Parts: sequence; structure tokens; C-alpha cells
Amino acid sequence: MTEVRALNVDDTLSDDIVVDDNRVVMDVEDVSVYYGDFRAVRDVHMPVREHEITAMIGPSGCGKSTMLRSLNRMNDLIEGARVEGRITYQGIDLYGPKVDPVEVRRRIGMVFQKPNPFPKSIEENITFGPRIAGVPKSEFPELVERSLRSAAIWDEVKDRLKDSALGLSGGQQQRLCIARAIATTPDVLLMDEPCSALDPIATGRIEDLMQQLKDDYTIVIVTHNMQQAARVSDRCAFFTTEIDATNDRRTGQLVEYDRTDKIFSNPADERTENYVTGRFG
Amino acid sequence: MTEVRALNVDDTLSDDIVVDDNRVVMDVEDVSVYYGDFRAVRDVHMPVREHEITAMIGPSGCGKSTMLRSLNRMNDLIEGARVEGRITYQGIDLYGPKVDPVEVRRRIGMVFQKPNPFPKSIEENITFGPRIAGVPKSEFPELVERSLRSAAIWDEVKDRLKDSALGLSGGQQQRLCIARAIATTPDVLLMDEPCSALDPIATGRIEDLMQQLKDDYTIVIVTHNMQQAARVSDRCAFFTTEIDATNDRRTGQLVEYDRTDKIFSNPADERTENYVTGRFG
Amino acid sequence: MTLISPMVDKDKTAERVRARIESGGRDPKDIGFRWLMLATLLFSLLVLAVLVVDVVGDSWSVLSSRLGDFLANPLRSRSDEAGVFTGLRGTFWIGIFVICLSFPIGIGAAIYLEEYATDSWFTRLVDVNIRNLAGVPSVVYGILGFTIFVGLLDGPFGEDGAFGKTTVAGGLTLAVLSLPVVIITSAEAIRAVPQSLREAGYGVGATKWEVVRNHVLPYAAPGILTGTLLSLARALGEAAPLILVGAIRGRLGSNAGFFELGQLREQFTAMPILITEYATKPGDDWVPVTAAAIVILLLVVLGFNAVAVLLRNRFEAKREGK
Amino acid sequence: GGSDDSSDGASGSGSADAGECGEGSISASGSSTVEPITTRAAELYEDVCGDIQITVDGPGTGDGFALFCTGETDISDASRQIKDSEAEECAANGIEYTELLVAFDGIAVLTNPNNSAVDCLSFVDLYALLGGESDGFDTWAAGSDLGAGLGSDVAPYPDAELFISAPGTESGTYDSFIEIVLEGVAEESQGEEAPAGFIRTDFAGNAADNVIIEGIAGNDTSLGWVGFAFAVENTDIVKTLAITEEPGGACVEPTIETIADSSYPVSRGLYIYVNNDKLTSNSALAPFVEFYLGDAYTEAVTEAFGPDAGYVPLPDDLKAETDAAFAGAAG
Amino acid sequence: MAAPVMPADPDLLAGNPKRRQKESIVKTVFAGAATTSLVISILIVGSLLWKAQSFVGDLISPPADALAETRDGMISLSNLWTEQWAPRFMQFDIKTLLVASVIVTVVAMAVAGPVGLGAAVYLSEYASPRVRRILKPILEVLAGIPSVVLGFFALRWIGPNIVQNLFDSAGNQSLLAAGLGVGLLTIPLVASISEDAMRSVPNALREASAGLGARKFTTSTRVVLPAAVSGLVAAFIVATSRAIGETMVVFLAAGGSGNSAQFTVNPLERGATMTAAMASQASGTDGTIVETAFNSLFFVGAVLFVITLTLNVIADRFVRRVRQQY
Ligand SMILES: Nc1ncnc2c1ncn2[C@@H]1O[C@H](COP(=O)(O)OP(=O)(O)OP(=O)(O)O)[C@@H](O)[C@H]1O
Ligand SMILES: Nc1ncnc2c1ncn2[C@@H]1O[C@H](COP(=O)(O)OP(=O)(O)OP(=O)(O)O)[C@@H](O)[C@H]1O
Ligand SMILES: [Mg+2]
Ligand SMILES: [Mg+2]
Repeated sequence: MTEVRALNVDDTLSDDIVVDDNRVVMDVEDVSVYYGDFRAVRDVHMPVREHEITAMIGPSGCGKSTMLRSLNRMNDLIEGARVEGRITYQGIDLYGPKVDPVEVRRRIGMVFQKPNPFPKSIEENITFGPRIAGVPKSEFPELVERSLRSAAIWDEVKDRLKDSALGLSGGQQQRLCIARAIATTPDVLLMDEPCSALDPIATGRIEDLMQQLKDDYTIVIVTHNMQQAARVSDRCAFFTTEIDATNDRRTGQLVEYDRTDKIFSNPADERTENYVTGRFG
Repeated sequence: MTEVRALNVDDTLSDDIVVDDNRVVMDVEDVSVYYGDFRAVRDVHMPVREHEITAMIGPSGCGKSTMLRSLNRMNDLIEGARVEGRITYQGIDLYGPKVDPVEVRRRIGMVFQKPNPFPKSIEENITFGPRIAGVPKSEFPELVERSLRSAAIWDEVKDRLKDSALGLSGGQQQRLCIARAIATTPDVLLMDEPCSALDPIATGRIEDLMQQLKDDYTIVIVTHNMQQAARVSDRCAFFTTEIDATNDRRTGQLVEYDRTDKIFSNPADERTENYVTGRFG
Repeated sequence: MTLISPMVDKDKTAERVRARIESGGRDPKDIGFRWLMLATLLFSLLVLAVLVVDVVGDSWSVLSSRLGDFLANPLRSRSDEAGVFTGLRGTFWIGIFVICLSFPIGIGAAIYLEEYATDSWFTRLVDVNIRNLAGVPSVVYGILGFTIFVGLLDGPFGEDGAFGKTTVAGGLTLAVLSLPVVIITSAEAIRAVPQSLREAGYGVGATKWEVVRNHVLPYAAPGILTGTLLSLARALGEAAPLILVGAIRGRLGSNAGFFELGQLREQFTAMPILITEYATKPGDDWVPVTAAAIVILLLVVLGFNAVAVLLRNRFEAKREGK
Repeated sequence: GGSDDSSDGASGSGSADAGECGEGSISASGSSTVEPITTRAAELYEDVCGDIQITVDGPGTGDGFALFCTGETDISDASRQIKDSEAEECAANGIEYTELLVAFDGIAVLTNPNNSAVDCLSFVDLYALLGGESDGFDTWAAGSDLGAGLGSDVAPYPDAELFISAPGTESGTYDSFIEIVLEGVAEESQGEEAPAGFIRTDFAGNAADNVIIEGIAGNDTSLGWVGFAFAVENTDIVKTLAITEEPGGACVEPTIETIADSSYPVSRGLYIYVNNDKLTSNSALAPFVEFYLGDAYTEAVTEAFGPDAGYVPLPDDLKAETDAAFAGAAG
Repeated sequence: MAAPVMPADPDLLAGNPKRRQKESIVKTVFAGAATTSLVISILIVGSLLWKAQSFVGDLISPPADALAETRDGMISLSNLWTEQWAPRFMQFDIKTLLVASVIVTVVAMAVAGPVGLGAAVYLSEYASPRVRRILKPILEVLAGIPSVVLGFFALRWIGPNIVQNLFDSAGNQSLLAAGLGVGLLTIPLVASISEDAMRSVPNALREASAGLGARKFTTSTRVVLPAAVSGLVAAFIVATSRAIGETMVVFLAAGGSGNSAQFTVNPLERGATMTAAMASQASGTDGTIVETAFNSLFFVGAVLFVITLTLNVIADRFVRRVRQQY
């Protein structure tokens, strides 16, 4: 694979895509996200490639979660949240008129910072998504096993599928949440700091799991932990905040988006360098 | 100064104190802290030396805050919290029968993770402590200026002392809280992640301030940020958690306590090394 | 050079420090205040305990000698025959109205406000309106009941001779009275559902209703149940609106059984009205009767209250324990 | 009483068959004073015709007639005779009715047992203390001049607080007291128009008779009035005053006898009005009224408030007139 | 070169129309439920105004039957400002009712304010979680005691045992006895809202205070109470509004149930509050067969409604302020 040129937020990304990279499955073009009047993050360009892990890093409040949640219209649920610019999935404008956000979320699954299993049985956690999507009940047993296997938790729970998911440990719960997301047959998985509530061992397992999952899914992950970004991701977007002169509030922005090794070894922007070397944050 | 030997949790600390180190102002000997039946942290030995910054680091839940709050009997406020072992200040057992915890807290001040100014004027925030301690009103003007100067915030607020403290920025609020703590003339300052709610610039200012303050005060700081610990502290205690075999809950413990440069360059314990090199957490 | 001019107690000899720290000091003001506050709390509990003891004591002669009679007999003009049957029956049916009308409508409105409504003038209006309705005195709801439910619904929902002052009118009035409280408490319970649970639902492609039905409502159910039970209890203890709606204080002719539907179109009475009537009857022999009726109403109302509060505590404890 | 079996009203343990009881339900409304009698009769009727539902309400005589004259009720209880205006309303709606005198109710004038200064008052004295011209008098003595001017032989009254405990304006007892005691003196004193009114209005009336009695008992120099039936129950805590119509006349204590023979001057008749059309259209009505005036009569009247107290039954001649009136209406 | 992604099936993300339709039906149903509250408000205001305006109209141009009941053959708006409340005589002195309401409310709040606040301070600041777990529910259960019960208690117990014992001149019923009864009724309300307000003060402030060497007394009075002041004011106003609107206690224990009352400022005397006047007007009308007199009920209701509404709006302001703060 050839090296891509370090991106500059002012460039148009599509010009920079190199042919033998993986196909772009989601594209973020010139996107700003607002909460009411407040622009939380601005001018983001970020193509997401198939079967890659794309990481978003940056200091707290720089809009990583905001950006991530725009990718599957999860932000629709927040009063006043608004996306400007274009986000596409398989070439379809996610915010286009004929798009049903419910369907978007089915195809672009999400895993959250704090494991959030439903307070129901392990099995019901998995089958909820398929059930509401109209998958026939007869397929459930196979589907449950497949999802749990994919999330590398089948062996741990196969004898207690009817037990409450709340009885699982934090790391198990997080893998269950991944399994639950997988069960609706998405092809992109968004993960917002999926390990930050977990201990080192559970973290390790999730990281391993992500590596396995990327064969079948495209993954976008937000993390606070730079080492984690360096370990797991193929591509890395560094965000930071800057005071918006017009209203004196901090707006997040994409500083640099590039291959992970490049970001960590030879970043193009000084701010990125300061951050990845731990000068602040 | 000569190097102190790396401490081992099983040693008795007093034997290891080297003469030309600063005087030990607080000593933690064989301390465990419980919440009800749950032992949150166990077997801590940790002498705190005058005019030094002692940092406590470790993964979430390892008992850093618990330990810190035991140092000025702040944990008394939590139902069921209980200290075993001996914590001394100037040689006095803090948990001795005749000790007035209120007086302890006046002498061992505390700064919290989230800036928590009273919803009153800046001035009243500062004078609250002295007033209840019976300092005559006539001394207030000088005391306010002195405290605010010590906390390096005087210039920013001197024209608005009567304004509400809630109008200050997060970083200013945190410095105000430090000024407020200083105003009761403590000689130890405990700080629980004082910068974690702040942006990099505000963080930088607080770190500078700590360096200035250590000429007059002894500081114990909890931080999540290893770079911060490395930057500001003289001595560093690394805690971690381990499953307590008896009850299957995680108990925190002190892994290593030593000079900061030693902890970060040449730790004695492998777990410390894993942690400081970012292998997890 | 530095900004810092230290004010550390330079004179900190170990002895002085020890003396101050080991002063042991319990401040008398501190202790006095604590006891004063405790006294106020105990006072309020004590007065109410006196009330209960007093009432139970007064009622004893009736409850111990003729409880069965007392429950089976209607509003009567002689103290040794008087009972609470018709009152209980009316209160039961009023409860049914509250449960069947204000619960579903109230919970529906709460779901709308918490889950569906966007921040629009309409939502704000409804919101402000509900909070104000909750503060409207119950006697004013009586006026509503009198003009609307008694006056306008006389024809369709009232039998001849009931003058519109029917169980339907009473039930509707109290259903309307409890609606705002049901909405507010249900909305609170729904608001307490962790956002993460909703996100989990939406994240796997559920529609709003699917999330609400499968996740929000089950989670909020204990809270909703608590709130609705409390508002039910409040409605069952209300007398003022029923006085305006014309609950019977003399003799209630209806000898319909407890569960007969026909009585909905007949005149009615209810426990609090019956107590008001008994309380204003002349003669000391009515005191035990009144007290006994009060004990029975208290059992019903405080029973609902206690169940609600226990339920909530149970679920809260469960949630926190998790 | 005949109903100490625990009948809940639904048992229908009647000894008579449906033919005698008729079918339907009966509603009575009107005076809260008469309501206990009608209620008691209805309660007793349960043993005879348990399936007949009889509702009795007591909002007041006026309200009762308002309903009665639009044909909504079968029976109207009244503590006075129907007013002309009410009769016109009935006529306008084509309602014909029969007036049945059922009992007497004395009104007892009360003070506190500790008040030994007065034992007997005349109408004039009562007017001087309670009439329209006494507005604002807060001692007994304040009425002295007025009383003396009207010929009282008791004035001057004691110089003590005048604490009034009396029925509220909504009650029939209040109206009767005005009508019987005050109206005549007022017209004499103020002229036909009675610009100052018949009764002073500056006291808080009360709806609950026991509360009125407790008010009397709670103040050493209280004055008030209440239905005789309530007063006799409480002679241990209140003192009934003897009354004379004219100053200097014979003082009469209220008792069952003195009320029945009309020698006690403050008494009134209690009535029920029965809708004539309903007597035929509602087959349950006539048997009930018959029972009311027949089997139930004595017990309902005398025991309306329990075995020891009650209203005063009609003397035989008046009772015969009532029976005859009903017989005529029922055809 | 960029790989221009060809749009896949444009309906790929169109979703299931059936589910969307169900969603919109459900939403409409719930919106309808929320709208009923508006309908109720409109009905309340409508039913108050309808007859209240006809009452005021009657005062301006009195009908004959109303004139016949008066002493001087005169009715005007000034009948709203005389010395007594006696609808039967066309005396509609609204200040008699207002002042009685104020007396009852002041007495009630003088009891419920400090006692409720003290109980709240104890529960929020001193009680251990275990004690709070026991006491708070008891207090809440007691909040459910129906007001007829407290009315009976005020009449039978507070009046004779407390008021008449303390004040010789007091009758068996008095505004004071009713006020005390209403006060008892509102204690749990004040305690509960105040406790919520104090508990919503972030623990960080308590810690800050304790960290500076403050005792609990100081923390409670100088930090927690001032920080919670909006909530406490709200609690007080809400309770005041409740006390003004309380009916049965006053109806039974204040002595004004006979639908006539004198203007008085003496709490030891009998009197009728707005609510008691409404209840007695509605429960017995022998004397007031005149429509005008009966309609005074709606006029009083409208006045009561405006007063409580104003109080509630003010209380809401304070509650909002609490929310904004933390
Ligand atoms: N629901 C919301 N309404 C208004 N502003 C919001 C909302 N959520 C986030 N913000 C603001 O948007 C900005 C970006 O927030 P976001 O949560 O995306 O940051 P982040 O990079 O994920 O931070 P963290 O690392 O702390 O999770 C912040 O200033 C935040 O205060
Ligand atoms: N009030 C409390 N009651 C019971 N357990 C507590 C309480 N506070 C803390 N704990 C438990 O004690 C342990 C140590 O908590 P502590 O807050 O001291 O950790 P920490 O190292 O400060 O973590 P963090 O970095 O997240 O602040 C944890 O298991 C925590 O759940
Ligand atoms: Mg985030
Ligand atoms: Mg901590």
C-alpha cells in the first residue's frame, strides 16, 4: 500500500484517496455538528474504509463522541442537535429525505462507553434487534450463537443464556453489547470508548476482539487512550478544541487524519505531536 | 540527597527513612480502609515528606481517592467508612480518641476533582474558613489578598471580589478552591485529580502553581494522568487493584512507592512498569 | 520574588499542634442544633402518631364489637346501625375511574412529554399547564365536576332522580383531579430511566415506540406504579370536590352490590363524605362511628401509600445494589 | 328497631310480595331537619320491602322544592310550608302535591349551665339580643335598652359577653327561629319593611348541631338555639331556657308534652310533600308513604336520633288529619 | 484516484413503512393524552368564569329575587366589601374570606414551615442512610392522611386539648385550630420538598465546607441552606398554596360551615375561609335559593384559583432556579 498524504482539514478528501486502499464505506465531507447554536465540531473530512479500524482521539470535549454519533444519526435523539455537511453510507446521504434513521442504526451499529445491556436475559439482549426487525423466531437460536461467538463470549455464557445480563462482569457485558450490535447484521460498528470502564484484562480481550471483527465489519472507535489507538487502529483522526473567536466557546476540529503509524511516528501537525507525546491531556 | 531504597509494602517504612530527606510530616503505616465490609484498599505504607509533592497514581477504583481522603478524615463523612492501621500527622495519631476531625481538616486542607466553590462571592469563599475558625474580621482584607495571590489568581479577580464565584472559568474556580484551602493556614494540601476537569492551559497553570506552593506546603495529589505525575511530583505511589480471593471483590493496594524519577525510569515492580508504559489503563 | 507570602503557622511546635488537634472539641452549638432538628422531625411524627392513636382508640368500641356489621351496613341514621358499606363502594368505584382514566391518560401524556415532545411552544404550554393544574385546590376541581360532569352529562350518564350527581360524575371529577399528579410522577419515573438504556435500544435499530415499550416502560414501571398509587390514595381521601359534586350525605337508596355496574348512573357517596357526615352528627355516640370509619379509610389510603413507598424503596435499593 | 339484623340493603328480606311493595325507586330531598325522619322510615322499610331503593338527601327545604317542583323527586321534606313562589313554580310545571304534616320540632333556646342570670326569655328579649337591630351587640347588656323599649320585663340583661352559637343560614332551624320568634317583633319594632332585618347577621353560623351545642357549652355566657331533638340529648352540658311569647307571660320549658300541645311557643310543623302523579305512576311510592305514616310512624319520629331523643309526634287529632289527607291523595 | 462509491440501492435505508406508520399513530395517541390536560384547564377556567361573571353581572344589575333578600333593597359591587360573608343576605364580603384564609395559612405555615424545615434538615444532613430509609417513608405515608381525618382531629382534639387549653377565650372551633390542623397536614409536604432541595445541593459543597474545618452545624446553616434557598422558598410557597386551598380541615374545624361568617382578624374566633365558604355553599342551600347567592360560589372559586395559580407560578420560578444552578 502506498502512503497517503497527510490530510489537511482544508483539503477535499476525495482527491487524496489512493486507489489500492480499501473501499470507502462511509464518507464524512465538510461536516459540522451543532447543539442548538453551539457548534461542537466543525469542518470534518474523514472517509471511513471498509475492514479497517478508524480511531478518533483528542482531548475531552473536542467532539469525538459528537462526530461518532452523527455517523448513525444517534444525535437525532438529542434535542437541537444538527448536522451540516454530508455524511454518506454506501454513497447514500444519511441525512437525505428518504432515509429512515431507524434503518440507519440497524446497519450502523453502536457500542457505548459504559456497557449498557438491557436488564433482561442474555438471550433477549441478542434477539431484541432481530425481533423488531422482523426476523422469524425460528432463526433465533442460530443467530444467538453466531452473534455471541463473533463477540467471543459464547463459551462464557452458553450455559446461562436465560440469566440476566446484569449478572455478567463489565468486560463480559461489553462483549455482550458488541454481540447485540452484531446480531442486527450491521456492516459498520461504532464504538465510543468501549474499554474506558473496563479493567486491563477485559480491555485486552475487547482489543483482540476488534482485530477479529474487522475481517467482517468496519469499525470506528473513539478512545481516550492513545496507546490503545496506536495498538488497534489502522487509521487515526486527531481532534482538538479551539476557542471560536465569534462566540468565545470551544469548538472541536479535526487536526489530522492519517494512517495510525504516521500519526504516532511522524505527525504533520505540531498539535498532534504535542498530544501524542503526552504534553497535555 | 541520597536515594531511598525502593519500598516494599511489607517493610516498615520508618526503618527506611534516610536522614537527609525532608522531614516526614504525615505517616501512613499499614493502613487499610473499609467501606462497611468491603476493603477498598489494604496495607498501605506511605510517609509524606514536608515540602514535597507526593503523587498517587493507578487505575480507576484502586483506592487513590479513598486513601487520600483518609489523610484528613474526610472519609468520616461517609457512612460506614473505617480506617485500620495508623495515620499520623506531626506524630499525632489522626484517629486517636481525643482528636477533633474538624481541626484536622483545617490543618490538612483539601482540593477536589471538580472545582467546588460555594455559590457565594469570591471573597466569601475565601473568608468562609477563617471566619468559622474565629479569625477577626479586620484581618480579612489582607487574608483574602494573600490567599488569592498564593493561588496565583489575585490579578484575575481583584476587581470582582464581590462577584459570584460561579462566574469564574473552571480553571479559575479550581485556583479559587486552592486559595480557599490555603486561607485556613493548613500545612498539608490534599488534591484529588485537581486538573481532570480542566483544559490543558488551565492544567498548566495549576501545575505551575503546585510547584510554587510546595515551598510552603506539603502536597499530596491524586492524578490519572501519568505525564502529570511525572511532571510535578517528587515522589510517586503506584496503586493497583487485585481480586481479593476471600470475597471476590477488587481491593486496591500499594504496589510501589518511590521517587518519581525512579518510578518512571526504573520501577521495581513489573506491574508498575506495565502501567507507566501505557500497557493498560 | 514570589507571589506567595506564606502565612503558614510558623510556630508549629508539636505541642501546640497536638493541643489544638487533640482538643477533642464537640461544639455545643453543633450538638444542640442536631437535637433541635431531630426534635422537629420527631414532633411531626409524634403528632401524627397521636392522631392515629386517638382515632384508633375512639374507634375501638365499634371495631371490636361489630366490625362485620360496620362493613356491611350503609350510611345510617342511627349510630348503632351505621356502617361504611356504601362509602366503601363509592370509594371503590371512584378508584376504578381513577385507575381506568387517569392512569392510562396520565402515563400516555408522560410518555409523550418525556419521549416524543420536542421543545416547542405546545410542549412548554402543556408542561406549565400540568404543573399548574397539580396546584389547583381540590375544591376547584369540584366546581369543574359540578358544572361539567353534573351539569352537562346529566342526561347520558345519569338516571332520573340522580340529578346528574352520579358515580360517573364523582369518578370523572377525581380522575381529572389526579391526572396532573399521575403525569408528573410518571414523567419523573420515565426521566429517571438511564439514557444509556434508550441508546442501547435505538442503537440496534428500534423505533421510539419499541424502545419505550420494551425498555423504558419496564424500567420505569416501579416508579410509575409508585406515583400512580400515591395519586390514587390522594384521590380516595378527597372529600371537598365530592361535596360540590353532590355526594349523598343523607340516605343512599342504591342497594346495588359492591360490583354492580348499574350504580354508576345512580347517586353515590364515598368514605370521606361519610366521615364528614358522621363527624357532624350530634351526640357522642357518633364519635366512635366516625373514628371507625376513619380507621377504615386510613387503612385503605395509607395502605396504598405504604405499598407505593415500599415498592419504590425496594426497587431503588435493588437498582443501587446492582 | 326492627333492623338490627345486619341487612346491607340488598338482602330484600321483605315479608311482603312485590305486589304490595310496588316497583321502582323513590327519591326524597329537602329539609335537613326532616331528612332524619324520612331516612329512618326508609331504613325501617328495608325490612318490609327491601328491594325498593329510597334515596334521601337533605340539602335544604328550598332546594328540595326546586327539585320537587320540576318533578325530579317523589317526596319533598320541608321544615316549613311551601312558599307561594314555590307553589307557583309547581303549578307552572303541572305538579300537584299533597302536603302532609308529620311531626313537630321544637326549637330550644340554649345557654350555658353556668349562666344563672337568665332562666326565661320572651320573644322581645330574644329580639333584643338576636334581632336585626342588635347587630354589633357583643354583650348581653348592650341589648338592654332595646329590650326595655319593647317592653321586656327581664332587661337590663347581665353585663357579660354575648357569645352566639347558632345554626347556619342554610338550615331550616335558622329560618324557623326567625319566622316564629323574630319576625313579629321586628315588624313591630321597625315597621313592615324591617329595614334592619329580622335577625342580626354578625355571627358565624354552623352547620353541625353538635358543634353548636359544644359552642354553647364552651362559653359561660353563650346564647343560641338548636333543634329540640339535639338539645334534649345534651341537657348535661347546656341549659334550655324557658320561653314566653309575651313579656310577663308564663314561662314554658320545651318538653315533648309542651311542644305537642303547642304550649311551648317556639315550635314548628315538619312536613312531607308528596307528588300526586307519582303516587299513581310510581307504584312503590304509595306503599312507602303508607308505611311512613303507619307502621313506621312512631318509631321514625321518636327514634330518628336514637332511642332517647327525637321529634315530637303529632297529637291524635292532627295525625288523623294527615292520614286522611294521604288517603284522599292515594285515592 | 478516488474510488467514487456508486450509490447502492437508493432505498437501502428507507426502512419499513409499516413500522413508521405505527410509530406515528402511537405518537398521535400520546399527544392526544397530553392535550387532555389543556382541555381540563380550559374547562376549569370556563366553568369558573361562566357563573362567576354572571354573579358579578347580577351585582351590577341585580335581579328582583336577589334584591328581595337584602335589607336595604340595594345590591351593587360594593356588596363585595362589607363586614361579613352571608350570601343569604347578599353580603359577599370577600375580605372576610380572604383574611380568614390568610389567618389559617399563616398559622399553618408558622407550624409547618419551621417543623417541616427542621425535619428536612435532620433527614438530609444528619440522619444516617438507614435512619432516613425508615423515617422518610413514614413521613411520606403520613402525607397521605386525608384531610377529613385531620379535620376531625382538629375539631375533636386540637380544638379542645390545645387551643382551648391555651386560650380561655377560644371557642370549640376557631381559625387557630383549623390553622394548626392545616399546618400538621402540610408538614410532610414542606419536609419532603425541602429535603429534596437540600439533597440536590451537590455533596461537593458539603465536602468543601468540611474540608475547611466546618462543623456540621456550620455546613448546614451556612452552606447547604443558603445553596438550597430557592428550593426552600419553593417548598414554602407550594405549601402555602396547598394551605390556602385546603378545604375539609377548615370546613370541620374553623366554625364557618354555616355559610355565614363575620369579618375577623382574631384567630381565636370562628371564621370561614374561601374554601370553607365554597363547601358550605355547596352542601346546604336552604337559605340561598337565589341564584345570585349560589353563584358566589364560583366567584370565590375564581378568586381562589387566581391566588393559588399565582403562588404556583412563583414557586415554579424558584424550582427552575434550583434546576439551573446544579
Ligand atoms: N447534548 C449536548 N448538548 C449540548 N452540548 C453538548 C451535548 N453533548 C456534548 N456537547 C458539547 O459538545 C462538545 C463536544 O462534546 P463530546 O461529548 O462530543 O466530546 P468528546 O470529545 O466525546 O469528549 P469526551 O472525551 O469527554 O467524551 C462539548 O463542548 C460538549 O459540552
Ligand atoms: N462511598 C463508598 N462506599 C462504598 N464503596 C466505595 C465508596 N467510594 C469508593 N468506593 C469503592 O472503593 C474502591 C476505591 O474507590 P476510589 O474512589 O478510592 O478509587 P480511585 O482510585 O479514586 O478511582 P478513580 O480513579 O476512579 O477516582 C472502589 O471499588 C469503589 O467502588
Ligand atoms: Mg465522548
Ligand atoms: Mg478517585
